[in-house]
Amino acid sequence: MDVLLKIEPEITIQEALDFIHSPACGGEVVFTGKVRNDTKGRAVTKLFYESYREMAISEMQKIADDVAMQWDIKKIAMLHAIGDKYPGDIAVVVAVSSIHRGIAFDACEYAIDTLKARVPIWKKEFFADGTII
Amino acid sequence: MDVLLKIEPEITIQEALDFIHSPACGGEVVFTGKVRNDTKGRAVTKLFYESYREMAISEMQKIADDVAMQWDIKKIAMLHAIGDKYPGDIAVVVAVSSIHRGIAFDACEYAIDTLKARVPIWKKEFFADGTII
Amino acid sequence: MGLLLFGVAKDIAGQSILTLPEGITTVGELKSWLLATYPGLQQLNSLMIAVNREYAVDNQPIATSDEIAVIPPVSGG
Amino acid sequence: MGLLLFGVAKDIAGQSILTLPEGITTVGELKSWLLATYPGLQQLNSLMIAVNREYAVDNQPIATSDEIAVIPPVSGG
Repeated sequence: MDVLLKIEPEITIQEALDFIHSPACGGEVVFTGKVRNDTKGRAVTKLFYESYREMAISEMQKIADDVAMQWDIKKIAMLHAIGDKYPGDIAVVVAVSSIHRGIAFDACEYAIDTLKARVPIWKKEFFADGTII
Repeated sequence: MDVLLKIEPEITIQEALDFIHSPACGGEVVFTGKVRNDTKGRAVTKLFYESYREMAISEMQKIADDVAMQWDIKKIAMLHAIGDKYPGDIAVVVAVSSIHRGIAFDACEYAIDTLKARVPIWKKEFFADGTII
Repeated sequence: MGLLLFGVAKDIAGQSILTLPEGITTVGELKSWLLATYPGLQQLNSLMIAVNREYAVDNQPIATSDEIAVIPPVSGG
Repeated sequence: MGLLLFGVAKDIAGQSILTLPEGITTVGELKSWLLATYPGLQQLNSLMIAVNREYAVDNQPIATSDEIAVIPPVSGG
């Protein structure tokens, strides 16, 4: 399985799509997490993401290893943005390709769920009313 | 829910991404089905897709209606290519966006599974050994 | 409106449009006539009929004013 | 190597790096010391410690030569 991991100020869906493309693979599933303009009814002006970079990459690699062990996935890309991000901006992209589609959904959902639970990345939310969480 | 349905010779992932984008939506799931260079061990040179266009669009609309009834999905795009398609080319794109991610996976997988089961589109497979199925 | 054929059903019949034969008044009768007239259709895993762009059950009435289509197993995606 | 702090743990402590206090030899002891020294950390839903970039259990030994990090609840994605 080929793996692309990235934690950078700018990430794009296209680079994930380019990486997972393969004429041997019929199914591609891509999850994109974007900054919402609203959290529980409160207007959001921006998010700030920081990471413990070396450990975050290492945890992302473990997720990729778990995926490779559980499913016949050919390629996976996991990208996370850091720094200031505004509503509509991309925060995270997880993309997988496989020969058949069912496992591509399972693997992609597992990867984003596990990323959100374990990978040391933190966000601070800035609300329109001036509060910060 | 906003709906984009399309059956055309050329479709792109980007037009689906552009359609489902919304600053209110945190989760986007995109499935792309591509032409594989191999079917059960036999080399594929191309596929030819044809559709019963009016009914196919009507069936795709029903899938969108089912999705809207089952989940809080904000936007859905379903695109299918027709005509000659070669290994690596895009055959189908299903993209959904929602406020939260779990239902986006469920809705996207439901839509592509149902599309493959019900929508009147047919492919002919051309193999390197000259056979056509 | 005629009888539209698609995919492998079109290949087996050798044409993409047929005239609805006289005396056929239901989807079930049409299926029987198709399978008898084009025995190659018996090899298919399924043969559906759509009436006015909706999948139809066997007892559904049909008339020459309907848009009727022969739907072999679909294989999109 | 010091004690790295991230996210809200960094905000509560008011600094991004601390020196591992003398006499602390396990992850559990470190957690107790952190919660006593920075009571604000008690408000968090979880407080994990990573040793050399791996999540660590309470009885894991630590030394000043380790890269130790204080991991408040993660919130990526």
